[in-house]
Amino acid sequence: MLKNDDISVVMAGEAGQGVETASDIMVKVFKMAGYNVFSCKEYMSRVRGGVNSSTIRISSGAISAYVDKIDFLVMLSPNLTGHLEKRITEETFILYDEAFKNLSLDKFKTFGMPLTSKAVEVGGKIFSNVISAGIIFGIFDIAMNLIEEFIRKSFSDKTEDIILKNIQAVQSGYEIGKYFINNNCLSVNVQQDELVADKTLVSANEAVTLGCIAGGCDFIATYPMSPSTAVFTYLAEKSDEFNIIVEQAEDEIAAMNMGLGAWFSGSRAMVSTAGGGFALMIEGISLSGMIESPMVIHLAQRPGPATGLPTRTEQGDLNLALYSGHGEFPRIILTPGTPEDAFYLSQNAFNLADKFQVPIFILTDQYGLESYSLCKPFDVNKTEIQDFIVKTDRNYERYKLTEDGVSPRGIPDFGEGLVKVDSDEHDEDSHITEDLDLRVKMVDKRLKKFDLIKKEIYEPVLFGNASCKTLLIGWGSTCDGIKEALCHLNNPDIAFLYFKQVYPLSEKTLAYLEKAKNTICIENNATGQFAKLIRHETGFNIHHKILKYNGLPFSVEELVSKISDLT
Amino acid sequence: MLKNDDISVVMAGEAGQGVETASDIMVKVFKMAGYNVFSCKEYMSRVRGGVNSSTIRISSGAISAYVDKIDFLVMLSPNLTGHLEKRITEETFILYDEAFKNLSLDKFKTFGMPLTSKAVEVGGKIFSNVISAGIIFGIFDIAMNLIEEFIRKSFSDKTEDIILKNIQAVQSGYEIGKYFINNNCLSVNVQQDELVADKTLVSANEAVTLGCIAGGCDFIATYPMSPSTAVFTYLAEKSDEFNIIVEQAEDEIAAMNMGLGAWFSGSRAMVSTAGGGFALMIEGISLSGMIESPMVIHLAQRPGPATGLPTRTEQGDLNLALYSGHGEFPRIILTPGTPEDAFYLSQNAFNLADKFQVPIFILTDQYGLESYSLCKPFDVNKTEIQDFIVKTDRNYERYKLTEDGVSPRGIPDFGEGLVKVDSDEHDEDSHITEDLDLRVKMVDKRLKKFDLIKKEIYEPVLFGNASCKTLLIGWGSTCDGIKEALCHLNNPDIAFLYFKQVYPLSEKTLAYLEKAKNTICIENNATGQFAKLIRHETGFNIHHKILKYNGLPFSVEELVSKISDLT
Amino acid sequence: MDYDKKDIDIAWCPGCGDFAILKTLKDSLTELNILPENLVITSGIGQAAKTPHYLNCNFFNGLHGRALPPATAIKVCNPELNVMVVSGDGDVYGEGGNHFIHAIRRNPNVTVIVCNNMVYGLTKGQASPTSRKDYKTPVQIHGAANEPFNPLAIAIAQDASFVARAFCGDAPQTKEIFKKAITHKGFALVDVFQPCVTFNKVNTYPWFKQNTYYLEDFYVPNDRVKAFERAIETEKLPLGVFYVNSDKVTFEETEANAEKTKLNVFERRQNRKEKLENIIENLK
Amino acid sequence: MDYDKKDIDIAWCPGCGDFAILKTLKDSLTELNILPENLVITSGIGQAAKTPHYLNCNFFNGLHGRALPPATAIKVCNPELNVMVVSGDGDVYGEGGNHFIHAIRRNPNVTVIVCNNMVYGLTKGQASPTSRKDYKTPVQIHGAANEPFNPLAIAIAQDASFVARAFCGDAPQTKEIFKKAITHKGFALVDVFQPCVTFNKVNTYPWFKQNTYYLEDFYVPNDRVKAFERAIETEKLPLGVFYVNSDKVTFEETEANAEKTKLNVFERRQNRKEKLENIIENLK
Ligand SMILES: Cc1ncc(C[n+]2csc(CCOP(=O)(O)OP(=O)(O)O)c2C)c(N)n1
Ligand SMILES: Cc1ncc(C[n+]2csc(CCOP(=O)(O)OP(=O)(O)O)c2C)c(N)n1
Ligand code: SF4
Ligand code: SF4
Ligand SMILES: [Mg+2]
Ligand SMILES: [Mg+2]
Repeated sequence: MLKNDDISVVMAGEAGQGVETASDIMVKVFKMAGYNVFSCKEYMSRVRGGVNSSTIRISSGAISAYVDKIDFLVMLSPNLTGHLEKRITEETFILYDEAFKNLSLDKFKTFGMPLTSKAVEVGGKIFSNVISAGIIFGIFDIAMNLIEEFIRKSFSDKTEDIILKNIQAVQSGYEIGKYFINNNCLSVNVQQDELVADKTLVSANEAVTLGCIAGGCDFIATYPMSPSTAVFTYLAEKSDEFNIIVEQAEDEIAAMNMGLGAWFSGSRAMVSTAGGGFALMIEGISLSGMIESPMVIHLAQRPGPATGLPTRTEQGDLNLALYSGHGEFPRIILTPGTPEDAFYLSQNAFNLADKFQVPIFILTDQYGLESYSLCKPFDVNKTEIQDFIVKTDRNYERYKLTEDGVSPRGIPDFGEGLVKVDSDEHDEDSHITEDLDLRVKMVDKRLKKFDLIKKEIYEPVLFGNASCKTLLIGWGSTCDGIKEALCHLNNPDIAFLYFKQVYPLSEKTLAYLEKAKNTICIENNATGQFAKLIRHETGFNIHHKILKYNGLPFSVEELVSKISDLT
Repeated sequence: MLKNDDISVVMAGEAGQGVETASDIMVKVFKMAGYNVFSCKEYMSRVRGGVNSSTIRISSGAISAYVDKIDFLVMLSPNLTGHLEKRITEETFILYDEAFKNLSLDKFKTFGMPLTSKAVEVGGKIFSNVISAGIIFGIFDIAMNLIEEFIRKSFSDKTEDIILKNIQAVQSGYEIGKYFINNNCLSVNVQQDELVADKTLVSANEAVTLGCIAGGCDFIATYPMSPSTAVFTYLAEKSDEFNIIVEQAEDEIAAMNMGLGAWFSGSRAMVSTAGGGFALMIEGISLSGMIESPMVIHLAQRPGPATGLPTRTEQGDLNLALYSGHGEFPRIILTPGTPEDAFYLSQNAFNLADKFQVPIFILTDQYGLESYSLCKPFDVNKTEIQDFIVKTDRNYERYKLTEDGVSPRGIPDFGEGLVKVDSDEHDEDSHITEDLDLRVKMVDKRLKKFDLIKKEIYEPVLFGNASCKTLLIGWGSTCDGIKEALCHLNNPDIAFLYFKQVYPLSEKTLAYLEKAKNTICIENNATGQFAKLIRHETGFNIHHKILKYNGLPFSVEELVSKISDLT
Repeated sequence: MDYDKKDIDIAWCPGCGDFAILKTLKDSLTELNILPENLVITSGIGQAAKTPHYLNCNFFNGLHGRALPPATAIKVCNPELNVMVVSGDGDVYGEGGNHFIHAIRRNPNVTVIVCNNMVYGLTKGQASPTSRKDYKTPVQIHGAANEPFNPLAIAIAQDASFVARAFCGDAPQTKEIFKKAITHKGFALVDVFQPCVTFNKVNTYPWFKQNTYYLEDFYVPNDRVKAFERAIETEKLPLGVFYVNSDKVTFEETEANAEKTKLNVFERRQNRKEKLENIIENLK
Repeated sequence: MDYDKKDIDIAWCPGCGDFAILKTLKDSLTELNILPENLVITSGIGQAAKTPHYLNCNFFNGLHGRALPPATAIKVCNPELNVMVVSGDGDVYGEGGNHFIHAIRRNPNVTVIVCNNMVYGLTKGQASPTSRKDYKTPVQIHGAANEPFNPLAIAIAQDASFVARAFCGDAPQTKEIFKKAITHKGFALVDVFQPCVTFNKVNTYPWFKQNTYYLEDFYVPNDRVKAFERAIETEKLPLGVFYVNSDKVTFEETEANAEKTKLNVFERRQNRKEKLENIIENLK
């Protein structure tokens, strides 16, 4: 494997041992050092104990997807879960704390490291994670001054003592790493990439949050729920700087109804939630449909049903987003699959919601949100906050019947009119009506907006040849994994159609599908919800599905193998 | 029109004027007198005032659907709504209270009647409704002793004074009716039908309730919401007789979670709700999917979104029922279109829920629930309560992996085992697990039940010729209207396929559809949800849709005309 | 523009207590010189919740039980607005119970008028959380069995900043209470006894007259324990202002919101691009 | 069968107060001779809500915030069972707030133990309804701004039949309180102070020690107003049994349920067919 210029490091340990911190340090330092990097994590729903792991890839070429293979496995605790064990091969170098007894991995290449003892030297067991990061840096022969610089910068709010201890920890790991690689006659072969310097290292969590800020979000009410909380927390962190009102609601119902109140009063509001929390917002979604209020919903998917696997990943809530809310009204569902798309789509979500006065979903998932990858810096100047609020006059009526179904939206005390919204069927001035002809007009008005919405669709993006034999189909966070698999397959007959908007579905979809002999829909769920949506909207019956629903993302390897099986 | 042996009487008045009472008296008396009858009502969401109306059909042949035509319109108040006005033709006899001034219906056949003055004679304005019923009885020449008998019976808990006043009211109306018909040289031509005597007159509200009782329901927790409240109220009325625990919950979330607790402890539980209330139960539906708890949901549809038109009818929540709940798990959706189906399907819903340990929907709507029609008496002996609870042993595990996905369901303190359920992903003994292979097994286990469920589907029923050119498709409460339209069309090339179960969809569906040249889906909603479901499940693209979404049911006339247009 | 709306068809039953509440509300607002354009009323669903349709003002007639969350958000997003909630007992205390207790904790400067007819009017007469024990309905066939919800005691338990009870049959006193509640800075609850002439044949105008009395003139509403004691009286139900705590910071004024709410909604988004560019630059 | 479970991996952090609550709970149940087969514990989601997994008993580990509705239903469907709720402060008072206030009104004979760590543990440290003012978190960056939720005062305001507070750091006293709560007939609330060693660095073991004291021996918990007064103390937080009202009829015993709940679930459906035939015959 050391021929390989694409190294995968996995760090595993208990919750509370700082696997995530070490992983964050690693990706950032590798980025600073000019390497292509990617990281993602999988962890249990507990605060201490168990087994969590981060996968960090360092590669000569651009990469941003999860792989099964492990070149270096660093174990901070003696236990591994079944799914982690499965990834170990004869090629894997397992670096473990020599303090462990009875490590049952003897048939593999295991190497004891003085993690605990060195950590205690530095100042306590808690430093094991930083030491481990140091080991990896040593193996990669990263310049020590660069690491020091990074630690000084990122720990700048800590005491000098803590900073020094961390530097010391990295250093002692660093030496172990160098020693290890020399002693085993290994040399890692990853090349730096000059393109890296101009890129940013971001997670979709950050991308969604920054996109929402760029979109003009100035109100968020939410109730915490994995994996949607990070967006909430990040917005809270930035709330003073950007004048964002941040409120933790008593429950998701309150969050949604607060959001609608905020839009009513002129703010741009959002909620961030996961399936179970969103289930409680569904009556409110229907309300947004009826009162034609814009609403932005960040729906971060995790495996269900019910509480399910709170910290793991799945694409299982597409149907829920699609059909949530009693009654009939239009909506938009965006499914960004890369941090860039997450940024620009989240940004524009506020404009679209405001323009069409409909609920709009930013549908993400744990894997996508919590992975770090490199991408072109977001260009704020390419974005714009398009405001659609009108100053009302004395005769203002909120639900004026118009040609295209959109009625100008006023807000209270801005102009001379009164602004009224009503959850009952209503007349143009928002009063309850039982005029059933008017009812029909109002239903038509609301549904008519669908035609407008269709004019501003994010079209699916084709990777590969339009005249391919096999067309892979994916949406959301599977994007980069499928793209990488496509590279590996290196077969001009296979192409990949990536959907960053799944609803309304692009009208070009059918043409793409009909061109291919073989279509394969790849989804991180058990029933193939997008394949069904396609059938529902186009009548086209996708030939094959590749589905995964054990709570983990697809790895590039399994995609390659499963796609090969079907082509 | 008096050639016609199929008379439609409409009584209209303000909320609080007793239109409904009069209508109930009328259908029941006509039934007693041996006539085919049907009634349905439409009313505003208010307790007093406005305009409500009941349509009562009396016919020589069996009928059970709404018609537009009005032969006799009895007006208890001077106002009509637009939708009622539209139904008036030159053929309509409008009988109004001569006390009204400026009745703007002069171009029609209007006839002043001394309603108020006679009512005051009897004992107060409130008797106008009963007098009006009397007028109709007079027109039909119903035997007065029969009417008296009926009043004595149904007012048996009232004082003799009240009974006498009501009889007097009928009588004075009766005379007016006779006088009216003689003076206008009219004779109604409806024949009695000897088959009527053996039939029962029921609403689907009653049918669902009795079905649930027959199904073993012994717990209902619900939060009131039109049009689902009647089932709740009727169950409450019968609760002592049948040992049913009836609780009005603080909200729908509590109702659903109480229901799941009740099943857990061995009861057979249900909830009764409408779209907006059901929206709040969706997290609980997902819970029932995860803990594999049976659950029976009576979902009574009304027009949405949001509060919508609370007292009117629509078939707009099919998608909601279908996709409610985050994550993936099986469910069953029954859509009874007649009181008979409502009874037997509601009854069996409890068995199916218990057998497969899944949520099951009884999807109805305001029109269906509140219409009275004649049908064969429900045969309780054809039904059976099939109980699937097992006595547990010491090693009992709730989620034992079995061949077919169904694990024997124990309840606490019945046997020696412990019964545990868990909303997280769990192992066989219901403990939280992060074993991701087990996760896959558990997902498969839950989804596998789908195959079993498919073996016990209520097949669609074909009316007409299997080799028809045009196939009409309907589900739920449109059934009888479409059937009657089919009779009127009297065209052997048109047949009607009625779905009393829409999910899982019968596997025979496609065969039926493919045989027809022309398929027309008829739905009481704006987007054709069932047509989409069919496409989704079979890939078949229904050719035409007939949709209605003004809050009223289809009338037989409009069905005839719209079907004709499309054939 | 004044508060009266001409030519409207009011959907309430003749004699309903809601008419009196509507009139008193309009009078209070007029006397306080609050402009309709500056007033937002939120409500849920129910008979009482139809109130905002019957006067000239901005309104948000939302979902059943959900009047408080939009009111809270509207107030914090634009503290210049006068924000009120007018809704029913089922709406605020039943379906909306969780928002009720938590809105009190937030203390937005919002006036909450609950038309308490001790019944679910619009859905035709089931028990509400405030229904008295043994109150019979088609659902509660043996009579309501639960301890009635005590909104005043609950509000005082949460140290609500203004807690009062009125009886709509007494317009002058109710108006005084409304005016105090509206001018009070902070969350102000007025639970208003309102006869439902159609479904509640027990708690009628005479019943309320007989079973209520006003807190004494010498009663000073600043002691939480005393207020609690009066709030749990059951023999006769006191009316008036039970409790006022004027020291509380409002939701809009809390440290988390104070600076933001000084800017109007359009100003709040200034200089976003520059600041964002900085953040993005730092991600490199 | 006893309450101990062998060989289990407990997901709590070392030092978490939940361990003490679990142990005390098991001891209380053992001393009261309640059989595991006869006990059902319901819980929601959170760290505390994992408790039922760690002892031998029947359980219903449902949705976040929804521990009380199933508990109420289970108890009324089978009054022979001992039914308890063990869950967290966010679960019962936040997401589940509406059920909390309404379950008290129903008064099922259910014991509710709330592990109150004044924080959302499982979701990593946001404020909970009981978080003290100014408590800083990644979301409440300026500190929690709201009046803390006062579960005892709310319960007393609703005339809950048993209201107590404990501190898990004192096992013997906590056990006594648990035993009283479990043997009490009616809704019994025990709010248990529970240090979260990972996320709550303010309300720690020493903090609770310093800021609590036990109600005096002479304190008699039968006066609602006195109990309220003690429940709203803030300088130091009293521990012990605040209020007991033993006169209340339970939900299972109300007129609406009394007869039914005497029959076991299997007997309740007897003779349905005959009675139904009658009804159907009458519809003819
Ligand atoms: C989610 C939901 N559940 C139930 C309803 C039905 N509903 C409408 S109003 C109402 C109760 C109204 O009672 P209250 O708030 O006391 O108002 P009132 O009519 O007595 O003034 C109910 C249950 C609804 N609209 N939405
Ligand atoms: C509907 C829903 N919303 C949010 C969550 C996420 N969630 C799980 S536990 C929890 C809070 C737990 O706090 P608490 O009840 O105090 O328990 P603790 O962990 O502190 O013991 C939250 C918000 C969820 N599971 N379901
Ligand atoms: S039903 Fe009662 S509350 Fe509703 S309008 Fe009539 S009297 Fe008023
Ligand atoms: S996070 Fe806090 S509450 Fe949760 S287990 Fe750890 S110490 Fe206990
Ligand atoms: Mg009410
Ligand atoms: Mg907690």
